[in-house]
Amino acid sequence: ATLEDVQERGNLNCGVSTGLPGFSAPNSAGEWEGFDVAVCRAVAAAVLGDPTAVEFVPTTGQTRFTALASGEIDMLSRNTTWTFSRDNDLKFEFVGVNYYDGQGFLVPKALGVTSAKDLDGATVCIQTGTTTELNLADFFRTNNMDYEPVPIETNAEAQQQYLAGACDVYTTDASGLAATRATFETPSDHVILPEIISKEPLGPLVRHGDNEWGDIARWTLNALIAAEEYGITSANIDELAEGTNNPEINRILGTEGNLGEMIGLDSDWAVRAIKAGGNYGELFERHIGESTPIGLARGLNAQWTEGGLLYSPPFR
Amino acid sequence: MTDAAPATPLETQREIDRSHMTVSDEVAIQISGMNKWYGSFHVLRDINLTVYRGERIVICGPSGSGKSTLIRCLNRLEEHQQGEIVVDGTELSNDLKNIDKIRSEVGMVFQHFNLFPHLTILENCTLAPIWVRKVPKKEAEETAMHFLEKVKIPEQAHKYPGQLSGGQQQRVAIARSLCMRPRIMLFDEPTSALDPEMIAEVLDTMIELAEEGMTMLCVTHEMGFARKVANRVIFMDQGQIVEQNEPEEFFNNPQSDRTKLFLSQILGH
Amino acid sequence: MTDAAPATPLETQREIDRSHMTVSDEVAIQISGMNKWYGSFHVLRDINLTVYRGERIVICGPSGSGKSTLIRCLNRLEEHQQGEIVVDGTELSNDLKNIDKIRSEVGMVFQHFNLFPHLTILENCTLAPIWVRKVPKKEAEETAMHFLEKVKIPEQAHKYPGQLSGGQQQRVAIARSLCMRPRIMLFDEPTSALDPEMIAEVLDTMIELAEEGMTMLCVTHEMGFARKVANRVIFMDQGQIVEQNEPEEFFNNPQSDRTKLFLSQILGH
Amino acid sequence: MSDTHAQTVRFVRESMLPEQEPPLAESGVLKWVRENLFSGWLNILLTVLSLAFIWFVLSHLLPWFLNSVWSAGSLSECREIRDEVFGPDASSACFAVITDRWHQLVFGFYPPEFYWRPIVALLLFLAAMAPVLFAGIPRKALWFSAAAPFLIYFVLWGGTIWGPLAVALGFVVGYATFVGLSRFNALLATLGAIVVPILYWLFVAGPLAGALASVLPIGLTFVPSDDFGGFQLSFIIGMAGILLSLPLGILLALGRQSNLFIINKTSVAFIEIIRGVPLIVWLFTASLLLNYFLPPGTNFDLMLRVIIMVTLFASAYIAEVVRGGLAALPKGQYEAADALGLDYWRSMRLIILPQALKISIPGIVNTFIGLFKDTTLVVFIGLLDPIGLSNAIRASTEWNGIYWELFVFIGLMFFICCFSMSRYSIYLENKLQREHR
Amino acid sequence: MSTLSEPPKESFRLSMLIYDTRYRSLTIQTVAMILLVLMISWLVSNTVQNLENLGKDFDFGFLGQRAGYDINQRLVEYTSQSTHARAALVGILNTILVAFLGCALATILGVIAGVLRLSKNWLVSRLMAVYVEGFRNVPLLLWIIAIFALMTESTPMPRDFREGGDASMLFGSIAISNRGVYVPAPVWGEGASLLIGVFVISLIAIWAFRRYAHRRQEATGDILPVFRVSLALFFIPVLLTYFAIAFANGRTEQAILATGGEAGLTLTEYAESQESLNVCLIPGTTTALNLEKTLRGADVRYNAVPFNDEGQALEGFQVGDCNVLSVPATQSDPIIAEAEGGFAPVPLVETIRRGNALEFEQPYLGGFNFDGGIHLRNSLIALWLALSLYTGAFIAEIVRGGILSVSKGQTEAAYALGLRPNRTMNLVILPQAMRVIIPPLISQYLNLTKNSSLAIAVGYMDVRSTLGGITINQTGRELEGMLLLGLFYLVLSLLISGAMNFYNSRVKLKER
Ligand SMILES: Nc1ncnc2c1ncn2[C@@H]1O[C@H](COP(=O)(O)OP(=O)(O)OP(=O)(O)O)[C@@H](O)[C@H]1O
Ligand SMILES: Nc1ncnc2c1ncn2[C@@H]1O[C@H](COP(=O)(O)OP(=O)(O)OP(=O)(O)O)[C@@H](O)[C@H]1O
Ligand SMILES: NC(=O)CC[C@H](N)C(=O)O
Ligand SMILES: [Mg+2]
Ligand SMILES: [Mg+2]
Repeated sequence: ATLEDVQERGNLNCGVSTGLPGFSAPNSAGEWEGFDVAVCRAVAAAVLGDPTAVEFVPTTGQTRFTALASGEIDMLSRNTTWTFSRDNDLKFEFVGVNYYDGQGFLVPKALGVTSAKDLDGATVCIQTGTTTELNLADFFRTNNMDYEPVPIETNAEAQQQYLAGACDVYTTDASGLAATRATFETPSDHVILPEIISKEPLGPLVRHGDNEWGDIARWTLNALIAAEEYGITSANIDELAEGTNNPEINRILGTEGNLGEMIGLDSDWAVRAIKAGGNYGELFERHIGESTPIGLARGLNAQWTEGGLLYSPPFR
Repeated sequence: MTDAAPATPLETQREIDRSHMTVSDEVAIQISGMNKWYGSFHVLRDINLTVYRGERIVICGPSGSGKSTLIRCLNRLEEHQQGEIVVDGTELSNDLKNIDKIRSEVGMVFQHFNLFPHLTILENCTLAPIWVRKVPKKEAEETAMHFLEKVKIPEQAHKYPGQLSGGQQQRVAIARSLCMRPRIMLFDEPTSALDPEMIAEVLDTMIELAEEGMTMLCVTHEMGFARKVANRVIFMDQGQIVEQNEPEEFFNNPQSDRTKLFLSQILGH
Repeated sequence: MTDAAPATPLETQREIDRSHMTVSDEVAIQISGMNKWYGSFHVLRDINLTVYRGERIVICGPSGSGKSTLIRCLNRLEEHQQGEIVVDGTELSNDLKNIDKIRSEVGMVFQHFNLFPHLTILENCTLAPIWVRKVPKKEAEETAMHFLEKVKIPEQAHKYPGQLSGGQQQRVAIARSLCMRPRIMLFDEPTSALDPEMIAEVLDTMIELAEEGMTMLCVTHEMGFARKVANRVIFMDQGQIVEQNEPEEFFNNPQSDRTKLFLSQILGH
Repeated sequence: MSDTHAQTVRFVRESMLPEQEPPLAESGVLKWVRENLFSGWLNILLTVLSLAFIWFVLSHLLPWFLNSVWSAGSLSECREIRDEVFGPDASSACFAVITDRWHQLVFGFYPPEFYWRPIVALLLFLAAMAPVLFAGIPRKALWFSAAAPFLIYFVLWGGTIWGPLAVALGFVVGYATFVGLSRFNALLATLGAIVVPILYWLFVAGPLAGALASVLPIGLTFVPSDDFGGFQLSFIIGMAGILLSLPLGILLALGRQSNLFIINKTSVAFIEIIRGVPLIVWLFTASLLLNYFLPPGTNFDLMLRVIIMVTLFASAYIAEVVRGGLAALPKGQYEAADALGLDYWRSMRLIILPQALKISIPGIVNTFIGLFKDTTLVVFIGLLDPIGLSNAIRASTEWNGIYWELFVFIGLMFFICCFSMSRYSIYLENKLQREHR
Repeated sequence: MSTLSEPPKESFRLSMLIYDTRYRSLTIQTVAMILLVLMISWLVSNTVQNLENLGKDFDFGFLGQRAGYDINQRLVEYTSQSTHARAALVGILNTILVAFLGCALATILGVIAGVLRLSKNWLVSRLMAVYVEGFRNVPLLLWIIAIFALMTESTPMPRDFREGGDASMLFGSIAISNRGVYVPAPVWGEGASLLIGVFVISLIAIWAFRRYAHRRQEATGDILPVFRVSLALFFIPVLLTYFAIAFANGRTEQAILATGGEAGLTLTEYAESQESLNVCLIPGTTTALNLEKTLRGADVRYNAVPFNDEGQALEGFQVGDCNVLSVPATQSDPIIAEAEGGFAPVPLVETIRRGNALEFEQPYLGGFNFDGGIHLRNSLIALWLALSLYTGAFIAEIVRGGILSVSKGQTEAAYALGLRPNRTMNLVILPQAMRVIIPPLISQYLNLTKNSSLAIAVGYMDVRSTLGGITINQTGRELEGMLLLGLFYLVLSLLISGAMNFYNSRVKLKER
């Protein structure tokens, strides 16, 4: 089983994007960081006790699924959309959603385009092997418009092609667009069109068939979300882990009950996971939130208590 | 090319010492009813030949008559299809053990020497004793030096074949065979790739061997050599043994017309 | 290599028929004050030579003396820098038309034959007549067969050069030149790449040509040939013509010391 | 001989003429220029065109090169410096990216305190190839070549030394089996030499290494594969490919020469299939499919899988090169070996292969050059070779937008390596030709 | 001579399996076979086991499913509704296209560079040496990326071609932009079949003339100027026909009919008077081409309503599908005359040319991009150029080697026979050099074909990107997909090397 393999190996093989600012990118010291990366680190911390015990495998839109299916990676945390066929035909298990997203279009302001409906005949940069590629085909076909796809392997290349003017439009998940735009020299020269043409719930996934492992990933993610809900932060976690009078918090942090045991880990697995980078909110703020150059608003990704969609099942 | 006997310097050589050149009753090679085909080409036809230990046989005949093939059958470089060859009491069959045994007892010297160019002369000579006979290296080298002295080129031992003249190379080839201490030596036109001068060197060596009583089968057109050394000359044509006789008789009084014609050609220069 | 005249089989050949070998007054080649340099190396120095129609000139001299260069200047395979060469009334200059004209009237036979390996013997012989002389193919083939018969290998006409022996190849090369019906033939050591047997074949062919009165310049060290056929022998050294004379005189009574030395060497075998 | 021409002047030169200088037009610079650049209108045209082309290229490239900035922390800093020094519109290269990141381009993310390890590995590799590449070195050194892969592995990855030792021991076991059994029978020995080590590796090697490591922990700091990158990665993959594919390639070549139907056809099929499909497809196979073919649960890292694939790939090419060498040997060598009573493996090892390999060296070097260049393809399966690293560097905010400087640097490095190797192989070829004359 | 007694007939012993040369090879092969089968079954059983663990099966059914993605360059009909098999076919054709183009250009470059490298011109030969060594010693991938980058970074965007932009089209009809090169597309008009017929006939005539020339040379020895006559035959009849047809039908200009307006309006005025301009036309004809050109020239916005033939177009015009139509004068007068009811077409001031037998559709700036013409995408061009330049460098060495392999003696012998330099080249040097050149040349073709899979670096949609990329990714059928992909390349390679072996055995020099 994957859990044993990981524990025996002593590190977690985690598939991430080849480079999407804020989500996953190596810094100048060669360390991977970002919002998706943080999920991997949390899982590693929960399973192995060491958030750095992760081997990051950069994958492209095209290689990610085979990497996961072939066992090269233990989990994939790479802004991947949860779809029916990926779940059932490709035989993967999405363990949750860490970012609710939708597909958008990025265009230069100079083009004077204000709506995606004006894009008839445009040249569109698109990452191959993604849902966005399929959505794009459907969008233009149903709106009876023509376009010229420029298939591209990675976000970095897409950015370069887009900036060089080899395509008029760049389309991918709106979060990806925002992240990409943030690194431009003059982000204000580019706009993200108002239309969001699809639902893109992005989340980590594992292979079908190993439910224990899937559960660990799922509940690690849930622990991060729940931690935010209950106000557990990396700052106060040590204090809270001493015990509180909120039984839910206690169960999460392992001071009460034996949830850890139930998923085959020890009792303070969630403490480690949360400590690795903080709770969901902290991660969001640090990597992609409004204070970062990427500047994404919480929007749909706010807690359900704040009108968002984040809703962790109860730890009970 | 250089089959003109008078051109070789044998005439001027010292008298041959025939004292050791005795022929025993023991059979060294026994070929009976042997036939061989290349595809559908019948290259050797009904060969019967008995060679006694100590015999020195010269085989001659026109080009393509199967001389080389016959010689090569004797150590199984070629396979025969019919009949039987017994070398030194061992029958040549498909049995690998027998083949190995015979090969290590039959030495062969090729027209083109076939020395191993990447090994020194000494290594050429010690290779087979070390790996086949499993002789200790030191001993093998001593033997090798012994035979190199015999062929009169001990000073070349540490050179590579490429640095030697043709005649010297052929003498090394002979020494290499001798190092396996074979009981029978086969020579396939050992001198025909050489200049006249070098021919003399090699023939001298062969004569010495003959004097020591080695069983020898030699394909050659050096009639001087045949006259001096052989105790039987075999004439082949079209894959058959046409005539065999003692050298004097053979040269002076050939029986078959074919032989007469052949002799007239090669002695006619 | 085979400059040992006695070794060639010319001795035993039939008497040479010199009846046709007349020399006319007409000038075939006129070289005056010719100099040639390779870079700054002065290979040919002040060459003056007149060849009359029907003359058979043998050029000899030590290696590197410029014999080949001289011959090759005559059909402009090499360019000369000073002096004047008139072949068959046409001066050799940079004028392409003159060069073409001269080349189609001067045949050349090379030491290494230089047959075209991708063409059959017949095609080798008809190539130039068809493309240069614009002879109909059929006629060209007839001529070719005629000359192939003359050099005694008509049966090889449909083989490829690679399938022929050296002597046969050289004879094809001669036939190929003859097919252009040249008025002058140049031979550059045509036999020195051959075995003694094959040399005989080729020399026979050349002698036949000479008997028919062809103007020939031949670089060769076959002194037998020179004696029998040539009516002038030219000796070159260091790019200069050192001595020229009738063969008998030349061999028996050389004037210059240089010549004496050279003759003593090549006849000394 | 009455027909001798009347005018035939007997001529004797009494004194030899001195050598003269050639006429003026025939020497010196003038002649060179005339002959090499301006002979004939076509030549003049070509010269003019070439000059125009060279001028065009240089006029674009030279300012860029000459105005280059060598030290800056980011592209924008570079631009500032350019604006200051050369003026805002000057075309200027920003080689500061190289000075800033060269260690990444060369060593990837390998820990800087261990940079000596890849260097030692390279030296080990060179030492191991020496007996193969230089004919002059004693054949005994080949033993070192055989040991080198394990040493190199140990130096590069670190960890306990017992792992590679235990694996290496497998070959010793195989050889021992071969020697032991060949007293009984050569065929049995060959078979044993194949089967026993496999059993050993499957069942004994792992526990053995573990046990030894716990008893005697000798080793270097372990460096995981994903720290490997840059030219170091290209070199490792290329070197491993060549070093490991040599024995396999030789076996395949022998198989292809063999007249045993099944062995021959298997070798041919293997070689043709490998050579018929692009390397990139094989690399994808390595990264996507190799795990399908291995027992469930096996998982070893991508780099190792790539090395395996590249080794198989290179072995097919090496096999063809070696086959050429084998075919070039005269038949007499085989016959002489037979006549001396050497068996197949001995005649191959002692007589045929030493000679055939020597002839094949230029081909092997060329294969290596090709392989080395092809290592850049691993970028497509997510390994960080120089090109992959250049992408990563461009993805960082400091160097976003830089382009040509990285390409120029990478291209130049490859050029230097490949060009010198190809010169060596040409030198070898010429030498071989001279020797074979 | 003494005879030996017959040795006892050997019966079969087990040890003969090993020691008897007859059985030994059988034994070895059986053992090898067993090992091989064991190995293969081990691999297969692992695969089966792994697939089972993943809950996958081995099934090619995915090829029939809807692909769902678009491909920009398609040589056959394909939409996102087509199947994965179709997408694979599109990819295969793209691979073959770039391989073919690459081989052609690489050969040209290689031959030129190889010959020039032997040039006596020092400068040129040095320059070629730099080219050859530069490309041979730097990875192909780097060249592909660099050339692609050069094309996207240093060529103008389509919008730079607009007025005020700083780019302009080459010869007014070729646009080199960072999205690719747009070249005029041929459009066959009336009389095209005649033109093509004439062209075919002149090809036949060239062939016949060459035969005749050959015969005549054999018979009389005369050498006819084959090259010049062929050249003339190739161009002159076609050009004559072209102008003749142009004279016959291109001269007549035809009216533009419009409904709902008054006679005597210009296009612009008419357009202003109408809500929208709907134009009936038959796409792919020169008439439509010229009509659109006129419309664009007048700077009016219009919608094109496509029809299949003139009858339908007329009908559509009559029922009001469109309000503008252009037909030949012979038809337009009756239409106007026979118009009845509310249908009242009038001719506008402008007229259009009906067009020549062959016209070229120029690329023009549309909304975002160029429209019309043929679009050669950057990905194709970059891949094509890089493959050709890289392989060309290798071919140059092969060509140089081939020519050098023909000894100087051959040239000298030919000269000595009086052959001119160009004939010497054709009759003596080239035939020999070709034998040396062709085998390695074909293996270079093979390499180029395989290297075309580097299309991945520039996003060219070859078979690796469609079948081996997106399809695998969307369906998760990596085993099946890679297998098909490998098989495709293998078959292609075997075909090419089969051709090579065939050629080799044909032209081998005969030797003793
Ligand atoms: N491997 C072979 N396959 C087919 N035919 C062969 C083979 N080897 C030799 N032959 C033919 O067998 C015949 C006998 O050849 P062999 O070499 O024994 O002749 P030989 O008497 O040694 O002639 P030579 O004096 O020329 O060496 C020749 O006609 C030859 O063409
Ligand atoms: N292409 C060349 N460039 C420079 N020097 C040359 C060239 N060809 C020949 N030589 C030199 O010119 C001299 C005369 O050469 P040539 O071939 O004419 O001599 P030869 O008399 O024919 O000698 P041999 O008997 O060896 O053929 C020699 O010293 C030779 O080295
Ligand atoms: N752009 C991407 O790399 C991901 C796109 C999209 N979310 C997908 O899963 O297919
Ligand atoms: Mg023979
Ligand atoms: Mg000469």
